[in-house]
Parts: sequence; C-alpha cells; structure tokens
Amino acid sequence: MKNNVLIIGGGPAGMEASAQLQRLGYNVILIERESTLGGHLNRWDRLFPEGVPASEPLEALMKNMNGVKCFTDTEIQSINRLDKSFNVILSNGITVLADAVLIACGFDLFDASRKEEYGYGIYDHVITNADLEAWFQSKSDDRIDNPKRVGFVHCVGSRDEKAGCRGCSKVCCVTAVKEACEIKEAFPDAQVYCFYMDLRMFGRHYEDLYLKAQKDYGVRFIRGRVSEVSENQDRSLLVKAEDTLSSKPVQITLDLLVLMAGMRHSEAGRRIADMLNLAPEDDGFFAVRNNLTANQQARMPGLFLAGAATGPKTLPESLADARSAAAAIDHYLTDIFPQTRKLKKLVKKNG
Amino acid sequence: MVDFGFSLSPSSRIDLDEFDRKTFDRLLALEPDAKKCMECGSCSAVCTASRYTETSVRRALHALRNGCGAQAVEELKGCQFCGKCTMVCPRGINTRHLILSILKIYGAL
Amino acid sequence: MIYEGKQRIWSDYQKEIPDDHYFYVRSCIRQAFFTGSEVAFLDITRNRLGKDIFESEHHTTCGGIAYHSDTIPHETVMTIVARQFALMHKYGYENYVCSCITSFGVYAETLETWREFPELQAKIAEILMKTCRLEFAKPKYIVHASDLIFKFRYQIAARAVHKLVNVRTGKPLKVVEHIGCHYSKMFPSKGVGGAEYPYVLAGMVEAWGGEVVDYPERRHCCGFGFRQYFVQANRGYSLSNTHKKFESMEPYHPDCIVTNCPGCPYFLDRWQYVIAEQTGKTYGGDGRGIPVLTYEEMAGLVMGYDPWDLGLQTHQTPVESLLDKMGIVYDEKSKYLGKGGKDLGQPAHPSCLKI
Amino acid sequence: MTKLHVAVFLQTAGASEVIDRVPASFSPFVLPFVIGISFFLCWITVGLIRVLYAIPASDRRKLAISLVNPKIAWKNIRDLFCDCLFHVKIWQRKPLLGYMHSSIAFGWFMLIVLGHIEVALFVPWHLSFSKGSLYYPIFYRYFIWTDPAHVTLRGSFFFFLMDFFLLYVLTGIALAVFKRFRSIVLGMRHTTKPSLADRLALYSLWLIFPLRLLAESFTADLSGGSFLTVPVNHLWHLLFGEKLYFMPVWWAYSICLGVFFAAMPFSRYMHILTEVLWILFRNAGLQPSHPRKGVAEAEIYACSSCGLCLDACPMNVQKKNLKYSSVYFIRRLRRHNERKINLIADKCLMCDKCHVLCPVGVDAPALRRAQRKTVKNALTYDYSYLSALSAPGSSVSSAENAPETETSGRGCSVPSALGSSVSFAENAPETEIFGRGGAVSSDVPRVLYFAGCMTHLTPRILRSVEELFRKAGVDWQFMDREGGICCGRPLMLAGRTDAAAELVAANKRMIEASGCDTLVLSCPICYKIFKEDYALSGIRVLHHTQFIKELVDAGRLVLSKGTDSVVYHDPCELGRGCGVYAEPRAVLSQIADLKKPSQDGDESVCCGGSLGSLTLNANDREWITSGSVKILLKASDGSPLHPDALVTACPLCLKTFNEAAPVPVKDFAEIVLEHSA
Repeated sequence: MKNNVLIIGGGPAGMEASAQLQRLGYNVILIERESTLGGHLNRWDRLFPEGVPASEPLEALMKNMNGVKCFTDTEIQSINRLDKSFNVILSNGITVLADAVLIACGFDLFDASRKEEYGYGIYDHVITNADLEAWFQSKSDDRIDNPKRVGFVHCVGSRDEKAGCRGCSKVCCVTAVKEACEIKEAFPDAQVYCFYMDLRMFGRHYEDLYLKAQKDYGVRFIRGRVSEVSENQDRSLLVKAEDTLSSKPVQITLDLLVLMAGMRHSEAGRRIADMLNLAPEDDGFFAVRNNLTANQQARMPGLFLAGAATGPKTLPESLADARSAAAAIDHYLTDIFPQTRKLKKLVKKNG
Repeated sequence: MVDFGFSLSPSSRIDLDEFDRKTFDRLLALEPDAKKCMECGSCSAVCTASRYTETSVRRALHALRNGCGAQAVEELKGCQFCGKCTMVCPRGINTRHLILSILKIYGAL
Repeated sequence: MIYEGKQRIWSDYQKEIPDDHYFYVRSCIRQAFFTGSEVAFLDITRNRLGKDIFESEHHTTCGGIAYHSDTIPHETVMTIVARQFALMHKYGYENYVCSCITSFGVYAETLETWREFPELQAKIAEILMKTCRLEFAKPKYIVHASDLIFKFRYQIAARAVHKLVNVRTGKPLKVVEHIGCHYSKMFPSKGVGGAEYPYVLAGMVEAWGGEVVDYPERRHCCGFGFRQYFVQANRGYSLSNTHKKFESMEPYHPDCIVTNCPGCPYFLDRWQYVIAEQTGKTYGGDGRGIPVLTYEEMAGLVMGYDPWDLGLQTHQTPVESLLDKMGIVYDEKSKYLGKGGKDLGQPAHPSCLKI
Repeated sequence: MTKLHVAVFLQTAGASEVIDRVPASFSPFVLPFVIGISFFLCWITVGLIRVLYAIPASDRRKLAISLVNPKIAWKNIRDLFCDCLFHVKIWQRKPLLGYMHSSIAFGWFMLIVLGHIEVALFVPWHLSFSKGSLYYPIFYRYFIWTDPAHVTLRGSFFFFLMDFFLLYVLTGIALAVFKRFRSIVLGMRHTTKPSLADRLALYSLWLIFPLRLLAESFTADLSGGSFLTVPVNHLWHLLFGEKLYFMPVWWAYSICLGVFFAAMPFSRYMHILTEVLWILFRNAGLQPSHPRKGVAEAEIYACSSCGLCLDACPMNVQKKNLKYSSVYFIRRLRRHNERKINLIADKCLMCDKCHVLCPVGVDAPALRRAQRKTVKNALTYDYSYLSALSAPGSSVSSAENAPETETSGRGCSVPSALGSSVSFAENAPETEIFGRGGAVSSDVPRVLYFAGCMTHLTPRILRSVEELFRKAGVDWQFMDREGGICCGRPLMLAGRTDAAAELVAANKRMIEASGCDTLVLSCPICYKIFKEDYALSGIRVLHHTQFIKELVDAGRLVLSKGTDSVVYHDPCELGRGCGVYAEPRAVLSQIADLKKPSQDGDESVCCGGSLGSLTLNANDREWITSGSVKILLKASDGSPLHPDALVTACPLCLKTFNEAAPVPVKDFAEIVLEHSA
C-alpha cells in the first residue's frame, strides 16, 4: 500500500515536491486553488537574473508531473490531524486521508493600494511589479503609454512596519533592476530611476545585472524611500523622496511609477494554519520546527512546508526547498510506517 | 515693496526635472565608466586632499547626477590628482580622468 | 485620477459622528481672525438644524499652542485637556466637539497617550482633582466641528440658497480644500477619509455643488508650523511653504480655498498679500488673489448668510470675486460697517493685491 | 716608391680618361629630378628659417654657442655619424634591422659623396652651378664616356666603390622590402602603417636603386663600371643585342628621384635631414616648450617612423592601442589633428620606454606632456588650504594627535615639527614611534622620510622601511605618517604645471624647515619630482633602494643570503626616469638569487598602474599588467623563470602586480627586511 501525500499549492514548490515524491513511489495528490498550475510563475514574464522566460522552468516542472493527481480550482474545506494521518475534505467533495501533508501555499503579493501615499488605484500611471509583468506578457495596459520617465519604488510593503511587514522580501531589488532594464529595452528613450533603501543583490549574477542596469541602461539609483506621490494636471506623477546620499529632498516628475510590491504570507495558507491551530511566526509566514536545521518541518508531526510558505524565496530557493521537503517527507514516512520501510528494503534487495 | 523682516527662503530640494541631461551625457561620452559608480565612498575615504579640505569624487559625481554642476566643481577644487582614488575604486573607474572630465565640462559652464 | 479609487479609501475611513448633544469648545485664535465663523457654526447647528450644542464660558485653551512651541510640559497640557473633558462631563455631555484642529490633535493625542499609558491617565486624574476639584472623565466621542458640518452637509445642501456653482457659466466652482495637518495626519483613522485623501471638506464641496481641485501639493502644510511663524526670523520658512502650495495650485485656477483649521486660512489668506508685496505676484486671475474661506463661512454663504455678517470683510484677500461667481448680492457700502452701522475704518490699499 | 706612384696618379688626373659624352651637359631626363630636388631644397630652406625664427632668442644663442663649443661639436659629429648614418642604436638592439637602416643611409650617403668626389676629380668644371652641379654628380655615369683603354687604377677604384655601395644599398632595400611583408624576421612585431606620402616616397625609394643599377648598367659599356654594373651590362647585351636603348631607364631613374624628393617633406623620410637639425638642437640642450612649434617641430620631423616605439609601448599588448603609439602621435602632430592629438596624448602611460629606445632620441612623452599642458579646460583649483600647513605654529596634520607644544616630540609629522623651530632630533623623546634608533651618533644623517600618497595604500612598505630604519639606527622622522600632501608629479604628468608648483612649494617649505639633510622616498613618482624639480639645497634626495644600499654598504644593516630566487622589476620612474638600476640589484643579489627577466633595465615594461595615463581604463590596464607579468616571469630565451617572488620598488607597481601576478609580489624594503639580521 502506497502512502498518500497531500500537497497544498500548485506553484513551483508544490509541483517540484510532487514530482520528487511521485518518483519516490508515493501516491501524490496536489490541490491548487486556481485553474492552472504554476502559481505566480504564470503571471511573470521573464525571470532574473538572466531574463529566462518564466514559461521555461514552468514547462520543465510540468514535464515531471506525470502520475500526480492534480485537483485544480480546489481548496481545502477542512483538515484534521488524526493519529498518524490527516483527514482532509476538499471543496470538490473529495475526502483524502493523507499520511503526510505538504503546505506549499506560496505568498500573496502585498496590496500596494494600502500604501495610500503612492496612490495605487487612484493615480492613472501608478502600477505594481505584477502589473508590469502582465504588460510585458500582453503589451496592453492603458496606464503604460510610451513613458519617458519611469520610476521604480523598492520595498513597497516590505521593511515597513506600518504596512505590516518588517522584513525584506528579498527578490524585489533584483526584480526591480531586471524590470528597469526591460523597461529600457521597451522604451529606449526612457530615463529610469530606482528609489531604493538598500540594494540587496545577494544572489549569483545579481550584481552583474545591477552593473548592467547602470552601465548599459543608465538607470539612476536614488537612495531614499519615496515619501509621497501626487498627480499633476497632465496626469504625470510628482514623486518626492529624500536623496539620502546628499541629505536633500528630491523631487521628480514621472510618467510611470512601478511599485515593487513585496511578499506577504498567503491568506489561503493562513486559513489552513487556523484550521490546524498553528500559530504563524511574527512575520505572518508559517512557523517551522527549527529555523536553522528543520526548515521544512511544521510544528506538527506529518506536516511539512516548502517554498514561500516559510518566507520570501527566489525560484531556485523554492525548488531546493521543495526537494528538501520531499526528502524530509520520505524520511518521515519511512520512520513512521513499518510497511513503507519493509517495502523499501524489498526494493533495495531486488533492485 | 514692504520689508517684512523675512522673505521666501531658497529651497534645498533637488529638482530632477531640471537635470541637464545633455551636459551630463557629454561627460559620460568622455568617461563612460562614470555610470558604474555605486557610491561606496572608497575614493573619498582615501583622498589626500580631503584631510584638509572638502573634497570628494563621490559627492562630486553625486552632485552631477542631481544636476548640480557648480557644486561638483567646488567639490573637486582641492583635488591634488594623486590618483589614490583610482587605485581603490572597486569598480575600476578611472577617477582621475573622471575628475579631469568633470572639470573640463562643468568647469567651463 | 481614478475617482473610484478615492471612494474606496473614503469608505475605509468612516468615522462615527453622533447626531446631536455636543459640548462645544472654541478656538483661541479663530474668534479674532475669522470673527463670524464660530458664530455661524453655532447658528447653523442650533438654530437652523436644531441641534443641542452646549457651550460653557469656563473652558479655556487646550494648551496646544504652548505645547507645540515647547513652552509647557506635556503633563500640563494633559491636565488642561482633562479639565475640559471634566467640564463636559460636569454639564452632562459625552460628545465633545472642538472648533480648532490643533485642539483636535491635542485631544486625540492625549486620549491615545492615556490609552497606551493608563498610569499616566491615573496621574492626570489625580492632578485634576488636586488642582481643579473636578472629576476625571473622557468623552465618548470626540469630533471636530468640520466633522459635524460634514455630517450635516446634505441637510445644509437642502436648505441652500446658493450653490458652489459659477452662476454665469453654470459650471461647478473649483475649490481647493486644505485640511489642517493635525486633523488626520497623526491618526488617520480619526479623520473622515483618512490622511492621504481626507474627505471631510471634499464631501462638503461635492454636496454643495463644487468641484474639488486635487493639486500636487495638497498635502503640504500651510506653513504655520508654530515656531516657524512665532519666531520672526523663521517666518520666511512659513511663507515659503505657503508659496509652494500656491505655485502648485495656480495652474488649476481655483475659485476659492476652503480650510478647517484656525491657522491655515489665516496664512493662506495673509501670505497672499505678503507674497504679492515681496514678489509682485498675485494668484487668481484678476490680481485679486484666491479667496480663502473657513468651512463655516462657506456653509454660511451657501445657506444665504450676509457675507459681512460672516466676517468676510476681515479677510486680507478680498472675497468679492467669489461672491460674484456664486451670484451672492452684497452691499459694497456696508462692507466696513460694524454692528449697528458703526464705521470700522478702511484698510490701507496694498501695492499689488487688488482689493 | 710610394711617393712616385702618388705623383703619377695625380698627374694622370688631368688626362682625358673621362670625356664629356654629352657636350651640352644637359639632357631633358634630368628635369624630373631637378624639379623634385629644387622643390625639396626650397622647402627645407624655408622650414629651417621658420624653425629658427620660432625658437626663442635665448635658444638661438644657445644653439650658436653649442656649434663652436668643441665638446658639443665633437658630440654633434659623433651623433651624426652614429645616429644618422650608422644607426648604432638600432644595431645594438636589432642587428639585422640596424644593417638595413645603415645600409640605406650610409650607403646612399657614400654614393652621393663619392659621386661628387668623382666629379671633382675627373670633371671638376661641372661643380659649377651653370655646368649642372645640381644633377651632374647624380647622373655622372650618363654624361661621361670613359675610354676603357685608359682606365686608371684610380678610376677603377671609384668604379669599384660606387658598385660596392650600390650593392650595399640594394641589400638594404631588399631587406626593407622583405620587412614590409615579414617584419618579425627583423625583430619587429609591429610596423608603422605608412601614410599616402609615405607610400609614394617609400615605393620611389625602393625603385631608385634598382633603377640606378639598371641605368648605370645600361651605360656601363660607355661610362665604365665595376663588378656589378659591367656584368649586368653584358647580360643586357646578351638579351637585347648590340644596341641598347638606355634613355627610358635614365628617365625612370630621374623620375623616381624627383618623386622621392617631392614627396619627402610630406613623408617620414623628412627625418633624413631633420634629424641633423634635431641632433644639433638636442645637443645644444634645447627643450620644446610647445608640442608642435619651434624645437618640437624639428623633433617631430626627426622621427623616422621606424616603428621601434610600437613594440616598446606597453599598451600594445592590445592591438587596438597601436594607434596611441608615439609614432602615430607624432604623425598626428605633423598633421595638426587637434582632437586626435589630445586623445593620444592623454592615453600614454609616460613610461618613457619609447623615448629611451628611440634611435633618434625623440622625447615623445615630453611632447605629450607639452600637449596636455596646452589643453584649456578651465581646470580650477584652490589649494589655499595648503598655506595653513606650513605656517609656523600650525599643526594641521597633527591637530587630532596632541597639543602643538608636544607634537614635535611625538606627532611624527613635519607640519607639527615646524610648530617649534627647535630641531626635533635633539628635542624629541626617544620613543619608538618617533623612529630614532637607540644609538644615535653625530655622523648619522638626519633623515626625513616621505612615504607619499601611494605608499599609504601599501602599509607593508611603510612598516618595512620603519623597521629597517630602526634596525640600522637611523635618526629619522616620518614626514607624512598621518598623511601628507601630494608631491605634485601626478599633476605634472597631467600637464598641470601651475597647480603642481603649488604643491611643490608647500612640500618644499615643510622639508626645508625640518632641518633634515637627507630626504628618503618610497615612491619613485615622488622621487623623480623631488629630485628634478624641488631644488632642495643641501638636502640629498634618495629613493629607499639607494638609502638602504648605503646602510648595507656602511654595515649598518647586516643581510643574510637566502635560497629564494627573485625577479626585480624596474619601476619606470625609478629606472628610466631616474637611472636607478644598480642599487636595488646590488642589494638583492646579496640576499637572493636574482634572475634576469626577458626585459629589464631600460627595456623594463610598465606595470600598467602608471599615473601617467589620463584616460586608460581599468580593463586596458589589466591587459598591460598581465603582459608585463608574463615578461617578468620568463627569461630572454623564453624559458620560464619560476621565481619565488617578484620584487619591485614602487608602491604603485606593488599594488598593481599584487592583483595579477601568480607569485608573491614584494617591495624591495620588504624583502631586505626579511633577510636582515
């Protein structure tokens, strides 16, 4: 008898973990709220740092999904921890008895309209990183009208206690730099400004991208958080910040302002945590058993976590996290269920 | 006109809309590596002249990025051209040439 | 500008404003600067709308000016505030309405401080008892007088004699609304519409037929800034702030400015004269400046009060251009006549600003 | 017996051994040559007058005096022969190339001289202008008829000489043609790209001598000839029969000569004559004050475009940089292409190698500096802050250290020492930081050490020097421990002489007030300007390599020989700049196995870090550095040296090499310290 593993969330982490567990011989059930797998990857055009189309890794992930039972447009109705398993009722009426559950619910993008001073949803030419990615894909958005001056605001809803998120969202800096370059490619005459507090180019090749943005695209980086945005009569934007490197207030008129909305915990994930009586950590993301050594284990036996459910992550980090989670689940099931252990031994002997 | 004993105070604000791109582009044409500066301040930290007087390549370039040419020239007046800044620049910018170029273009304005 | 976006925000910042029975406290300076405003407020609410607005001669300043000028300690301010609240309680009221934005800010800040530090509240209650023999109490609701007018804006519109519409063109008047900084910038949830897009004045303007001007520097301070104005050497900063606002609103050609704070109308009004004297520049199309009104004055005009009864002759920037646009008939000769036809004297003519 | 022979010899000179074959002494074919040479002569006469007029009167006086000064006159003659005719400098470096140049120059020179001697001896009346002195000696063989029966020994001697030198030139021409296609065989990796005038002159030059051979061999049965022309003449008879039509080849010969001389002023071959003037100027001690006018004009036209500077230039590890080489710089100067001139002038590293290796001694780096000086770019500077440094009682550099009364004791910086006029050597407490050795005897020089800006970026040099001074018991003081001001050399290199003068003056005031008698420097850049431009009277200026050698020689530093092998890199400013080659080598050979790299001494290659270049970017410099490291790590035969360390004596070289070399890079002081007892 194969163990059932339920994976909640069909983003990259959920997909990668499903594929890994399927290969390890488990019976994998993947549920996804939306009608397609891929999560945020579906809505992203190209990925940092090399600018690979998001569809590429997505296709690669799709290829390994053979045999995984996927339920899309499906949510968790209820979830209960039994003695050695979880009783899960899905919104499509199916009940699953899962020996292990992996939560790969990902993240929600910060609702940029909550930073009222930036006027998202009020001013005509204020958009978010997600809107811009959508425009890169579709090339249709009334707000983007051949802009000559484009600004990027880093840390929108990140490193901002008043916006409810003290932490750094990790990927926005490099995303902003990537998008700044892409905007320059789309509008070569445009002048692009990035308003940053710190540039966190932590990953491999990120610094190269930053250098390229400066050198090849002439992107101007202004160290200072945008304080307020107003709309001019011609619907252009009057943006104010402090240039902290010269300790002076700075003001500029822009035709397009892109807000780099950060990563917040997933509300859907929070509902599941509530059903299981799991308290989140201060940052709103899932609590793990140990932040250094047991990153994929939730504080409940049989419950595992992968990807941005435990905080902001890049795509390769999410995938690595998913593989780790798959390994952790495999260890767990082998330890808990004697027949799984026996089966494994048998396979080893015969193999 | 009435003397009120006070008057409008000048703004300290940098207005990037007033930025003179043409002149700045002339500088970039002379020293394209100026674009690479990430304003780490290494140059100012080792500056021989900055021990005695307000001199900073970083501040000068920063002033130019904000469109303040006169301030940039002022920042470089005390430069002794010793070349220490070039030696320490992590991005390999030829700061001496940058200084010469800034003075050449903005010094004449 | 996406209007629906603003509406969404306004709906997020709803404020509970009781309908009746208020303890009213005046502003220290408004009676002197805008003589008809508070009278108009009381007349409209009491006599026209039939509300119970109680006023006591025993109330004092809230201490705000001294507080913001760093001349008295925080405990003193809180005790003054506690005394005002105790008076309200003594007269049997639990809704508190104040005329001044600075006061409104001081009250909001004090109540918030007491909430955070109950031991401080206990200490103040003790001091209050020792010094004034009054029983400590907190209001159930605290609103600004403009909140009340905002609440009654449709009743006022129903009784309107004039609208904020240019009678010659039939087009809505363009009104700049300026909110006092301490109304909602400190506690966005305490103001109607929040801090970024306050609705308290915008709501009145819309209800009375006008059109709100949303200009880039709308959030900016009028320039009062307490110490900026009180110290003569600093007045240049105060003036510069106001100047910045006028430069920003000028391209929109506003017909008038409406404010809800004691200082703001004063500076937006008086500094127009000073800017004109110093730079030779006047705002408003005909060299007559942009008229600046308090919300009570605007409500009064809408309801058909005589402009001179509202005290509009005491404005530095003449209001006649607005009265003409609204189609209000006024007696030019009686402009400078006080109560009982007493001659108030004529102001000197400035060199730039036309009066 | 000998006397008799000579008498006979002289007597027969008048006999009609040689007869004017063409009675009119003229033939139309000489016209191309006459036109060409006339144009050329006019050109150079006007040019000479112009140049002499352009140079300052004082320089003209200097030149006139130099011409009659026997010592300089002798040097002039020696240089004219060695440089212009024999090309000794090229011989020394590239023998084959030297042969090529000297064969053409000396060979042709001899043909002209001998031609004139022949005329003087056999038909002396043709030396008068009306009798064709302009062309007669050149086309001598055309105009005369020699009776084969009466050829004297003297006649055949000249026939032999003329044929010999013609052959000599022809071998050189053959090499030159060959070099055009395979320069590397003659030891040149890069050759100059000829301009249009160069090509015209070059091809006519190539043709002149083969055509001369043709012409003279065609007429050899009439005019006579020797081992070369006569056999060739027989060959022609064999091929073309009894009657030879020789006019076309004489025409061709004349045309080629005419073209050559007409093109010469616009081509590199102008150097053949200008070089003479330049040698006179150079030996008279004239310096160019402007990159193009006066003395410089003679200098830039003296350049032969030989292209030796192409291989010398360290920038040319990248082919794209060839265009910045001195030869092209000079070509641009000649053409007055202002924008390009500045571009090239600013690029140069000022390593001076092209100057040292130039066969003509053209000082291109000095011309580049002169050019940099001419750039008017509103370079505002304000060094008023420097005045506070040397004002008595000021303590700018040690303000943060201590009250001024005590700074002279422990501040260890000259500005503070100046605060009190008492000499610090007597006044100072014997603290180690002050750097005085325990045993201070009266004959020990009072030494002032100036580290310089760059040395502060390489603290290991500072530390090593300090430690060595301590060990040797040197009575010394640190002039810029807390940081001083720049020596002014970088500004000089940038052509900002006025600004540099202010720094020089400020440093000079401090040094002179210090009362020291020896100034020791760690940075060759500082050393050069302190030595050449500071004019510090009564103060010896030494680089630390020299000073340490003195300490070693005096036995105050005891060194032990190690087993490591090292390669020494000559910093440009120290070696070529100041001629300090022997001192570091003398000390290094005492402590380590000093290996000789493929290029050192005069030929040493810049590390790439030079402050001389104004525009070279980091990437291009990396190329130079790695090229230089490669040169240092191999022997002249190309075999790898595998040294244990690369030693240099310049903080800039140290820092530059340190980032690129695969072996440890050490300063001279550092390695000496390692081996000192």
